[in-house]
Amino acid sequence: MLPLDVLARDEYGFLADSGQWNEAVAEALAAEDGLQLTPAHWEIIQFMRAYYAEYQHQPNARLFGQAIKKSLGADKGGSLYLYRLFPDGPLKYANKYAGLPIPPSCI
Amino acid sequence: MKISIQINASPYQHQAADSAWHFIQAALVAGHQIYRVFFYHDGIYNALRDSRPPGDERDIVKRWSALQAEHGIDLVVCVSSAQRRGLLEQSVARKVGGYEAALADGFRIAGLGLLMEAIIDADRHICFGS
Amino acid sequence: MLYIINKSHTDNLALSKCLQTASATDVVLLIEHAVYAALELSQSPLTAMAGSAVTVYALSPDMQARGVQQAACLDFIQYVDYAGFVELVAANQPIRSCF
Amino acid sequence: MKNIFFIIDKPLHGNIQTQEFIDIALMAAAFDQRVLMLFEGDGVYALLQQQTPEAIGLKNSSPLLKALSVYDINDVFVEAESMRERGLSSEQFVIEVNVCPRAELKQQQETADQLFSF
Repeated sequence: MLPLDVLARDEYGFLADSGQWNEAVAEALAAEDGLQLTPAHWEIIQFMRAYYAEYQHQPNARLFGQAIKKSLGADKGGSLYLYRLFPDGPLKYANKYAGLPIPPSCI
Repeated sequence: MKISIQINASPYQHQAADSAWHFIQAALVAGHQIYRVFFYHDGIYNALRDSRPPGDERDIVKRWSALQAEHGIDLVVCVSSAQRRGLLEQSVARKVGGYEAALADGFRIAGLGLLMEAIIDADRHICFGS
Repeated sequence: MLYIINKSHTDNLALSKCLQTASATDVVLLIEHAVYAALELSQSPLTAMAGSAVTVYALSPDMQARGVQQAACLDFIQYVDYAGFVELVAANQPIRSCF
Repeated sequence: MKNIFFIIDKPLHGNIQTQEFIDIALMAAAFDQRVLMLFEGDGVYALLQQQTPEAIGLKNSSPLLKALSVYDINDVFVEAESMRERGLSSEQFVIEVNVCPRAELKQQQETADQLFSF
């Protein structure tokens, strides 16, 4: 596993260079927050990466839920489901483990 | 009638804040309700606490604060517009900068959801500037 | 529909554009720098609107601020203060602020 | 549900206004309002392919236009006269659009509850 301390991070602990992201980095970032990534987490994280790659856009919380609903199904865009996966804030931590910038509302 | 207002331009650089303020005064006199004033784009600069215009000029920021104090009008600054331009919420300013927020009295920082609510609930939504 | 125009007609096409499709049910309100278009000799697109069914208002405080005299304005222009601005907003829907 | 019309009549790049403006449109759609988008005047340039604002150090907000459909914003119009004046055709655009004459778009706007431009 890549040691996190060689990766440049911003003041919020997010990757400074998303080019340094890989799955091992995502797992290490989550582990640091005490979270073990499961396939359900990965589904959301990969969705975030694909969405960002295609649209160069970071949705806010409301749009995030809508976009997930549209792509992965209504049950997965709901707050209940997302908060169970990322208890400290789905938008913030899905972005963090996806190696993307911190969204404005999460600072 | 419920009227909501959106300000898109900075004070002093554009007349928008003046036009909106005079409009709001007239609307209140006519008995209308000002549902909310939403500050977007460079409009967020209307909420800078440390604005200190020369004494012989109108004080746009103080005028907004007074409007809130006297009429209870909800003054909302868009969070993402504000962060991009260097205006943070109190708790965020303390957390990331270790200083007090520069937000003037009577304003609050919130998300676009409050603009949506204003558009949906008010009878009219008027944009000023740029 | 109420069009609120705030820029000088020599600087911005908003006034010209709205006049191209404006009809009898439309109202145009000139505020801020747009009040210059009310002047008779300003060569504004409004000069061609004489006799048209479109109603055009100019905001008198913004005219006073700029030294735009009613006597020098096109004769079909009507004048409102901020109270009149509010009445126009209440009476018309939808409203487009053109920038 | 309200009919909300978003009118883009300025080019996309050089400032953050357009991006922030589109954010409002996306939010309106996420709040289950009916969103219509109209590109007219110089706004039609915003639709051109192969925009590379990275060349001047800016983030590319052109791909954001493709996200409109993610939020079910499918009523996207372009004013035919504006395209013609600028010698543009819809094959040059990044997204599929409905090209409509000015007069028809005016009628649509009259049915709106709210019109936005910036």
